[in-house]
Amino acid sequence: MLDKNGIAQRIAKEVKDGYYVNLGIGIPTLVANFVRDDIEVEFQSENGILGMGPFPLENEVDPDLINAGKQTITARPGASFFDSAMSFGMIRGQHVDLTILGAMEVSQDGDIANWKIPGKMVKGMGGAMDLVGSAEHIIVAMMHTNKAGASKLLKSCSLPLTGVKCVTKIVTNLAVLEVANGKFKLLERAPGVSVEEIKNATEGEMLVPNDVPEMQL
Amino acid sequence: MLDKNGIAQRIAKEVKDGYYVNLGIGIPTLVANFVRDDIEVEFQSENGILGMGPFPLENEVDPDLINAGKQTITARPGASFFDSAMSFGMIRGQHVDLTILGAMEVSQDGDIANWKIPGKMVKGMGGAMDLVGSAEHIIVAMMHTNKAGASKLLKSCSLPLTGVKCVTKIVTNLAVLEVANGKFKLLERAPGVSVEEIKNATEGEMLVPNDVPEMQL
Amino acid sequence: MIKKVVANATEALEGVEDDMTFMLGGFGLSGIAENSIAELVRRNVKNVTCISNNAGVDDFGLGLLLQKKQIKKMISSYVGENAEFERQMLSGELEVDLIPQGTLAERCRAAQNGIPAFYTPAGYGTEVAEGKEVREFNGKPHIMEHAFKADFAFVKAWKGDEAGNLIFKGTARNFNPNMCGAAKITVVEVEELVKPGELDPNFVHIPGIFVQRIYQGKNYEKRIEQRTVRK
Amino acid sequence: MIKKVVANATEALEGVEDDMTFMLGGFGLSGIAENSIAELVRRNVKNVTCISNNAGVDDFGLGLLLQKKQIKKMISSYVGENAEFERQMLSGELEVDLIPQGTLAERCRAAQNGIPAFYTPAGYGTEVAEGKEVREFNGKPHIMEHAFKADFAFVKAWKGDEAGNLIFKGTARNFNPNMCGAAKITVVEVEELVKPGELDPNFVHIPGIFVQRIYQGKNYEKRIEQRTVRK
Repeated sequence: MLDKNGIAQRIAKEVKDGYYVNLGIGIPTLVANFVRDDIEVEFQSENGILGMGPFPLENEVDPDLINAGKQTITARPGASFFDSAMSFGMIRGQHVDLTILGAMEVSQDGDIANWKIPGKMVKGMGGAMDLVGSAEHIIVAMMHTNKAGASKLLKSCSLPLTGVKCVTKIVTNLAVLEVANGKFKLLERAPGVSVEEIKNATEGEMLVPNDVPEMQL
Repeated sequence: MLDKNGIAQRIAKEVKDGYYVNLGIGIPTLVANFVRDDIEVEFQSENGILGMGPFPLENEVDPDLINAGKQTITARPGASFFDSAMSFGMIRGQHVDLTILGAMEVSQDGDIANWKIPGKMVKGMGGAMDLVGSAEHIIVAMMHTNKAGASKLLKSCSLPLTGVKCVTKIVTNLAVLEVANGKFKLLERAPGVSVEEIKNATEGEMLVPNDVPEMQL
Repeated sequence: MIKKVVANATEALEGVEDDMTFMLGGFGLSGIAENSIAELVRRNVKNVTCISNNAGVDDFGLGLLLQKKQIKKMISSYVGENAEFERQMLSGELEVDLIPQGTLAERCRAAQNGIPAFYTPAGYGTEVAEGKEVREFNGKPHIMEHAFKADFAFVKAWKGDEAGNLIFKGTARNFNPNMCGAAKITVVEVEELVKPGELDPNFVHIPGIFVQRIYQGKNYEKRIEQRTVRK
Repeated sequence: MIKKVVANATEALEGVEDDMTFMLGGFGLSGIAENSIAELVRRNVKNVTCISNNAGVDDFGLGLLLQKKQIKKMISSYVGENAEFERQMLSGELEVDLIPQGTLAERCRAAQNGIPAFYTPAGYGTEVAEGKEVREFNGKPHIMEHAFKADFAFVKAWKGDEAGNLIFKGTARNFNPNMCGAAKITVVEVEELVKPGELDPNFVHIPGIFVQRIYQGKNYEKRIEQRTVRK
C-alpha cells in the first residue's frame, strides 16, 4: 500500500519529457519532487506562473510569488508571469499537457467530484472545472477509500460534479486504474496489495486483466 | 468652403479635454495638428499604440513604430504598446471616447459606407467596422460631394455598408451636420457657404433651423 | 496627459454606494487592493456584491467586509480559507455564486473588451451549467457565459504612472489586469506612482485608457497565507 | 527547459504542406515573419489559405507568395496596398474573406485561449454578418464569430529565449502575440535568441507554452511603407 508520497512517486512516472504540467493542491503538489532529473518539464500554476521552481529559501520569500495553493514559491530560469485570463487560456486552449488533481469521488465513466459536499462543505471549484473541462490527459491522485472506509471509485458520483467523462487515469494508495469504456480498468497493484483487496475497495465496475503487475516505483 | 485642413480644424473643436481619440486615415489624421494645446488628449492607433506623438525626426525613424496608416510616428511620454486583441478591446469596450473617420457615403439614418465599391475597388474595412460598431461618438470627415459632384449625404447608402445607424456628426467642406431622427440636421455653414448651396449638395433629407450660424474655426 | 491621479483611497472611492457591484483583484491575499478594501470598511457601504476569486481570510482582505456584514453576495471560485464566509453561506445570510476560475477571469476580460458573451467547456454537465445555454462546437458541449457588469473595479498594481499605465509584479498580477476597464470606474492603487515616461511603453501591462483613478497606496501588509520554505 | 530551438527557417517549417492554413503576424510590413515567408516561397507550397491582416505589397511580405500564385484564399481585413492582390481578387483567381480587424484579432485570440465562439457588434448590418447568427445583448445586436483553425502560425518577435518566451517591440507587436498557440504549430523567428533567465519573467509578452519552434532570423529588411518625418 502506498502513502501520499508513494502515490506522487508513481504519478511522476506519467510525466513525459517536454510536458507542461498543472498540479493541483495536496498529493499532486508532491509529484514535482519525484520527476526524473533527466527530462524537461515545466510546471504551470493557474494563478499565473509557468516555470514554477521549488519553495524559496528563508531569505527569498516573496508575498508576490505564490502558487495556486497560496504557498510561497520560486521561479526557474525561463519562467514567465501572466494574468488569470491568459493562464486559463493555456488551460482551456489545451496547451497544458497533463493535469494532476485530487478528487472526492470518481465514477467509472470518468466523472469527477471534488468541490462541494451539499450542506456541509463548500470550498469552491477554483480552477478545477476549467482544468477537467479542457485537459486531454487528466490523472486523479487520491486515496482509494474515504476516512469512513467507503470507496471513492463509484458507479456514479453522489456529490456535485466537477466534470463529466474527463478522467483518464487514477492513481490511489492501492492501484493504478484507467477509465475505459465505462469501467475502471485495473492496470497495476500497489506493492503488497492483492487484486482482491482492490476489488473490495472499488464500488464501480472494474475490468481486471488476467495478469495485473505490481507497480514499479 | 473648407479645404481638408479646414475640415480637420473644425473637427478638432469637437475634441474635449480628457478624450481618448482614434483617428482614421486621410483627413482625420490631420485633426491632431489642430487640437488645442491647453487640453489633454491621447491618440490611439488601432495597430497598437496609445499616446501617439508627431512624425519622427529623420534620425528617429523606426520601422517598428508606425500608425494605422503605416506612417512612421513617435510615442509620447506615457505611451503604451499592446497587441491587436487588446487594441480592439479598447475600441469594442467603448474605452475610446471619440472616433473620427472618412466615408464614401453617409445616410440620413447614420449608416456609413467606406470600404468597398463592388467590382471596382476592395481595400477592406480594416478596423472601421469595429470602430463604428462600438463607438458611441463617431464623427465623419469627408467632402460633401464626390469627384463627379454627386452628394455623399444620401437618403440611403448605395455602397456596401460599414455600419448601421452609428454616425453622430458629419463635418464636410460645406457644413457641420448631426444625424437626428432619420434626418441630417444642419448645424453650421462653412465660411462663405449658403444654406442653399448645402441643400443643393445634400441628397438626403435635411432639417434646416431658422438660423444656421457660420462655423467658427 | 489625462488627469487620473487622486490623493488617497477616500478620494478614489468617491461615488461608492450601497447595493453596488464591485470587482476586486487578487488571488488569495496576493495582489489585493488593501487600501481600497480598508476604505470600503471605513465607508461601511452595505449590501454590496463582490466579484473576487477569493473572499479573503477571517481578519484580512474581503474577510474584513464579511465580518461587518457589508456583503450581500459573493461571486467567486474558491472560498475555502474563511470560516466566517462558510458560516454566513451555510446559514443563508450570504448569497454565493461559485463559478469556475477561468470563467471568472474570462468574464472580466470580456467586460473589459466589449465581448458580451462567449462559450467555454468549463462546467458543462455540472451545477454551473444549470439554466445556461449549451451548444456544441467541434463535437464538444460548451456553455455560454456573459461578461460581468460592475460599478467599480478595485485593482492593485505594483507600479503605475500618472497616465494610468500599470505594471504588476509576479503572481500578484492574477485577476488585476483583467478587471481594469471591466467596471464603470476602475480605481487602482499602486506601490509606486511615477511620472509619465518613466515606464517603458513596451512593458506596460495595462494601458491607462482602462483606468479612471489612480493613487499611491500605503502601509502594504502583503500577508502570506502559506509560508513554505526549503532549507 | 523544453526543447524548441531549431537551426533555421528550413528546419522550422518542417511539415508545411500544400492546402494548409497559415496564420501570419504583422500589420502592413511591420512585424512580419520575413524569414518564414521567404521559406514558404522557397518551398513553393501551393493552394494555401493565409490568415493575415494585410497581404503585403507587390514585392514584399505575402505579396511574394501572391506573385507565385501560392495562395488560394486570403482572410484579411485590409488589402489596399497591393495591385497584384486586387487583380487576382477581381478576376476571381483568389478567394478573399474580408473581415473586421478586431474580429480577426479576437478570432486568433479565441483560438489561442480555447474559446470556440464569441459575440461582437462589429459588422452587424453589413455583408460581414451574412449567414451568421445575430443575437441581442444589452439591447444591441451582435454577431457570433468563431475561433480560427490553422495548421501553422508564423510569428515574428523581437527577442525570445530558448524556452519560447517572447518579447515584441513597439507596434511590430500587433497580431503576433494573438497568433501564438492559435495554430497547431507556432513557429517564431526572433531578432535575438537568448538563454532562459535572460528575459525578465515579469515582462514576457508571450510565455513559451504557446510556442513550438523558435529560431534566430536573419537579414531583416523591415521595409517602411510610409516614411513620414517632421523637420
